Amino acid sequence: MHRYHPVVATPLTDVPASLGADGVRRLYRLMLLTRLLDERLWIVVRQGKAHFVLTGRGHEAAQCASALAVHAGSDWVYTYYRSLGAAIALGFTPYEIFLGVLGKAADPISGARQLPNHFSSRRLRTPTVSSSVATQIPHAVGTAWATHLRGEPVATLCYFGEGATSKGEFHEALNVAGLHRLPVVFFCENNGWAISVPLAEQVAGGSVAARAAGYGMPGVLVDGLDPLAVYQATDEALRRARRGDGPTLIEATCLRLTPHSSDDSDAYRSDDERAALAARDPLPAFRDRLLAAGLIAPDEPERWTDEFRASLLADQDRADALPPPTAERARRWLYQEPR
Amino acid sequence: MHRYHPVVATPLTDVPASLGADGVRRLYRLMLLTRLLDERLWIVVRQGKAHFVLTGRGHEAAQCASALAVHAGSDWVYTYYRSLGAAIALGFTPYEIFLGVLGKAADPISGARQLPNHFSSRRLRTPTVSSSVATQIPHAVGTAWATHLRGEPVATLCYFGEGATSKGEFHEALNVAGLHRLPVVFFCENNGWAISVPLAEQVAGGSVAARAAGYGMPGVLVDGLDPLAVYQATDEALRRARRGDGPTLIEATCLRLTPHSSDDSDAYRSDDERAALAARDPLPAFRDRLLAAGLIAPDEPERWTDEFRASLLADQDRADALPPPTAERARRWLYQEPR
Amino acid sequence: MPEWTMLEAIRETLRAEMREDDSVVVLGEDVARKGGVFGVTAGFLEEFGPLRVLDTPVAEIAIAGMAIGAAFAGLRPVAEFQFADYIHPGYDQLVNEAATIRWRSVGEWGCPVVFRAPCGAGVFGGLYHSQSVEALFCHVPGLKVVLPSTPRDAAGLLRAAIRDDDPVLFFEHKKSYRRYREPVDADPAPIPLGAARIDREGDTLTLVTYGVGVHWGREAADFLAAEGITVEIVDLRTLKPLDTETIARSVAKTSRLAILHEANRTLGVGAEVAAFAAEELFDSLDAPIVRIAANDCHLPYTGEEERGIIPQPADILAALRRLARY
Amino acid sequence: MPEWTMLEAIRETLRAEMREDDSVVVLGEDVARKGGVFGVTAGFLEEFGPLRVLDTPVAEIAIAGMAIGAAFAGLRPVAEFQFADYIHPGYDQLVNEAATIRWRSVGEWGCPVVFRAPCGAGVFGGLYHSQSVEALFCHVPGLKVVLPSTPRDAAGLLRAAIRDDDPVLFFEHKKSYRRYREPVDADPAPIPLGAARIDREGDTLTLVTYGVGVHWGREAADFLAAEGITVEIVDLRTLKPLDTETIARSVAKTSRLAILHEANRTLGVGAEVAAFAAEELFDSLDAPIVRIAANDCHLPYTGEEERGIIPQPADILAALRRLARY
Ligand SMILES: Cc1ncc(C[n+]2csc(CCOP(=O)(O)OP(=O)(O)O)c2C)c(N)n1
Ligand SMILES: Cc1ncc(C[n+]2csc(CCOP(=O)(O)OP(=O)(O)O)c2C)c(N)n1
Ligand SMILES: [Mg+2]
Ligand SMILES: [Mg+2]
Repeated sequence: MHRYHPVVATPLTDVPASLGADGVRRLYRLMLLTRLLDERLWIVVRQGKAHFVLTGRGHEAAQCASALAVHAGSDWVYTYYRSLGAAIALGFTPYEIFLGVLGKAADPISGARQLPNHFSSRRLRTPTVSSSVATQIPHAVGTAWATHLRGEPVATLCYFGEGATSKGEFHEALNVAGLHRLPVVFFCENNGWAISVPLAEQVAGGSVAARAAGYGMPGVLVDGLDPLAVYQATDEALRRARRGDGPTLIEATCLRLTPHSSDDSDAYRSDDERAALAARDPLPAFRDRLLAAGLIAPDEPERWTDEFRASLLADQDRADALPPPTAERARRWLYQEPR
Repeated sequence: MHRYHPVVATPLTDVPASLGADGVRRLYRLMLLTRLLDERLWIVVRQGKAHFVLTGRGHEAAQCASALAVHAGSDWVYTYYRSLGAAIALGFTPYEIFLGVLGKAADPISGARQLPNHFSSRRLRTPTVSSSVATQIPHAVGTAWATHLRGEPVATLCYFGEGATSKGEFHEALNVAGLHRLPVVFFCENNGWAISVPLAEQVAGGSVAARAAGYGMPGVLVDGLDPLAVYQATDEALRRARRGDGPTLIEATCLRLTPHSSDDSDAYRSDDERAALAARDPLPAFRDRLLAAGLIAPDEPERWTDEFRASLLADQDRADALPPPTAERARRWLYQEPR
Repeated sequence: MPEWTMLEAIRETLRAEMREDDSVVVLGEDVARKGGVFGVTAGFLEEFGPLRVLDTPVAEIAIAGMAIGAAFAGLRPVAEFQFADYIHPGYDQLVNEAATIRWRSVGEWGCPVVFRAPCGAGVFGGLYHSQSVEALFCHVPGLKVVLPSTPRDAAGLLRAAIRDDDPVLFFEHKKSYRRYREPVDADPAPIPLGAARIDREGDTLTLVTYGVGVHWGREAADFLAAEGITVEIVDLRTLKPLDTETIARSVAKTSRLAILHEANRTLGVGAEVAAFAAEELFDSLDAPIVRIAANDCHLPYTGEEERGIIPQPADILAALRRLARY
Repeated sequence: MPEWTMLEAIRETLRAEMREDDSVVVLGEDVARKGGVFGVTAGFLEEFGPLRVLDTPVAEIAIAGMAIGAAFAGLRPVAEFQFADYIHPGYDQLVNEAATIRWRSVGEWGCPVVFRAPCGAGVFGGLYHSQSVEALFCHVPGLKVVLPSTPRDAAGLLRAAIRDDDPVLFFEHKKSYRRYREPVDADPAPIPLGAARIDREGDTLTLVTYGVGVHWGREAADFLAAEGITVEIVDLRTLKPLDTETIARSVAKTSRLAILHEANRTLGVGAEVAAFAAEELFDSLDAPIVRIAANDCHLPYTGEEERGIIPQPADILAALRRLARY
């Protein structure tokens, strides 16, 4: 029986070899870009230019770092609606995301049919996901079955929140993955809340990672605010999967620094609670570690911020100039179309 | 975190006080009656007098002993289609069971609407169960919620097979029970097979009881061929539940000594496998223990067998004389009827 | 009499039932702390406590299954699916369990549960916050299906649903929640399930509809009145059982039948209404039956594309005019 | 040409597809070691190995969901639900996932999965081994629904379903499995999904039906022929999309329409056929449409009580006679 084990924070002197100093800088830049995009998207909604947004503020470390461990385009990835940082790290562009948020026909993800940020890309082997919580978990296991059957040395990474672990889908899928030692990594972003329901009323026993033992697979608890620890845990799990050593369940503790979505009041959390979360924001923490270690120059964070802000505004404008879908398009692709 | 712990076989010198020597004799008689009824039902099908039967041969120890720990009529019990022994121990009569198997209108369980042995009795607080595997597990949790809410000192006992643990229902239900420490005992009869699928392809990790830890509740592994160990484990768990100390998951290892049902060929198991199971039959083993301990007299097993056989034949004949339901009855009780 | 929106009428009726009867309880995702995503149960946690207002995990099988099990033990649960789109994971508990309990126990057990779910489109919700799923339950014996259109009806129907001894699916169109206020009896008489209501009288044609369709129908009828076409609107209110008598009476008068709903056309509730009429009212019909319904498609995030699927005012007018002039 | 029962035709066609195309795989409960509870996949484990013929745990969400995920990765899974009655736990994966994948990804992803399930009554199976659930999927855009009645059709339709790029629900009536043998091409031409078949020609009336209803219809037609009533039987074969053209052509000829199915009447497939006819064929109809279907009820263990629900030969004859003489 496997016991779950926590991953200890990685000191910066010990940067994972497969990441390297350049990788660490890249990781920070991805997190920063994600954060700035996230903030921009909420502004867009507040300005009435979009109906809805849901982002991963406070999840950037967990999302960007884990996605960097993916062999993008070779490994398979199932995201969920909160996976903005993973998407950016995998290779979705802010421009593409604006197209969805602004409801443009040219949105390559869903043609603005889905709510924003329901990622999908054939090129990135990121199959389309729905809003129905946890439905992608059995999909991931099916994909892992397919690649295993064909003997391909690739892994499938599947993201979801801790609320999703309460669903039957989670259980049925992990059981099959455990039974057949399928090459899949389950990555739970535990932000302590499923809309208004806190962890204590969501996960009996209190630990997602501990559930792994019951499925005969390793469970890993990792500090989802520490990008390097997340990278290491995910990298190891993906390697295990790729070399045929079976599935892993990773639980990364994150913060939800925004309301659940732009439709949510967040009234069930107090200002004090929110302030306490903000104080633990993974972004400045990582920046300061990198500055202290001399991995980024003192002026870089601000310079990058300005650059990203400018490019995001340009992306937004470029996207905004495009037309929405037409009523005539509505029934296209209900079924396969003649090719 | 709770670890699951195996219950060790109870020596006969150490009969559980709440059972007592009389209780032990009664337990054996219930197991014997169940077995003889079981055998009779298969004959009835073979003779073409009934269409279908599914029984619990090899589960008698687990079923009768656990059900004896129930405060029948006060505790709530959810059975499943294999629960013949539990039903007999709770107070269903062979006559009632013949009425269902023979498809008689007077069948008090379902008016012969359900397949046989889908137990239901308001008097015995045994709600009707369906054939859809595991659906009763969330029901049991809902019932425990209701009794908890009303502050009643009663427990809910819920039976199911190890195949049922693969269903989302199992997971969603245990999670809620663990979260709210509801007064419910989950009793899994692990006979190693779900129709043709063996445990090794059903339960990742190999242990049902070990899953309990993930839900923050005690998991108990008990030898389901040892009636006294089963009684003790169930009695303890029900007492915990009744006094408000939360849920328990019990896994009792059983044998499936018959095909899955009268519709199953059992061709996926070899004669050798079947012979090995038959050699572990809990019934003669318990009889011999009781004889050795002097708790039953040498002539009693045979005498009881003859008595039961005779009464079962009489029950069968009495049931067989009654009419089937009529076509006119078909749509009654689809909805509440005027009272 | 208070003036309530439909949302308020539902909230206050539910609250009144919980005050009156201890066995009425509420469970679902975010129903307690948050008071539901639409605020239907706002304030309930404070008044009735966390055991009678249960925030569940994200687990629709458990929501439906626990409600059923609690009903076995004598409660009258009102279970909420956060959106009708998320009822599907609980489908087995509704179809194989709730619907069959009384019948399979020859009347010994029942399932007095109300399963509530906000439904319907027009809110930029995409394909998982827009669905109309009511027809998926009307084929299933043992269930009842309700979908009110007005604050008053919502109050009376919810009261009846909670007091009903059988499982009732109670759908609430999100676009009806705050459409308007009207005076509602704070102690409303239960409206019998299975009774349609003539929303307005007319002679030219019968428009059978429900939910948001009633409001669309009213707008169309206002328009057509000026053209001398008077539309009799039948608000079904209950979709199962269907009030075929009221439909028959209206068609006997008008000889023309149109059916309108937001849900998809194919095997939508309109199919059953049309089939009933084609069987039983054939001789009264002077014109082909007309179904006005969604164009058999999922629903998108953008309003532009959604208009290609859901019946638009102009479509409704054109269809009704054609029917009137047939 | 081999003579096959419908069960054999399904088995051999599935086997042939697996031989021809490595990406065709099978998963479900008891499909490997046992070869399925009806033996549809008997011998497959030995031929194709445990990875292409996967015995799953008792887990319908996983069965449906894994099939979808495997299809994302390029397989063409044939997923088995052991009985149609046990499809409901997987309903969300079918309705919210399989049905929406192509549309929600504007064509980038597809879901080429066949979901097989034995269905139907008459086998003393009680309410959980008797259901006809096909109508519950016909309201859902993005799905296709097939229900063959003959060995030959089963072969050609299954082949088309496996080769189809979209999700197909493929129901197999248990009472058709071994009803009779007929010569079946071992390399059958795919039968296009959405094409009905005139099972027999007639002039008096059109009987639209499918599955076991075709056999009931044939018996009734034989009987009525002696009375000078000739019945044109339209075997729908595919229930979604519906072949309305074939229906229209037949009704244009006969002017009388009856619909027959074992499934429950209310919002059964017959409702859609009737509604279509009442809208589009109104002027050709000389008589009310007649639906012959189950009496909106669950199905019991005993044959006696079942007869009170499912259309009996006498009921069918009486209804068709009435229609012929209207
Ligand atoms: C099946 C289903 N039920 C309910 C919902 C409504 N809903 C959307 S997000 C959410 C909470 C999910 O929480 P979690 O999995 O922790 O993810 P987080 O949003 O916190 O990242 C709920 C209940 C849904 N989308 N799908
Ligand atoms: C939801 C559902 N899926 C499939 C079936 C078919 N089925 C009946 S019994 C069974 C195996 C159950 O095995 P287990 O839970 O171990 O119980 P056992 O029969 O071994 O006591 C299956 C798959 C069913 N009844 N319900
Ligand atoms: Mg969360
Ligand atoms: Mg078993």
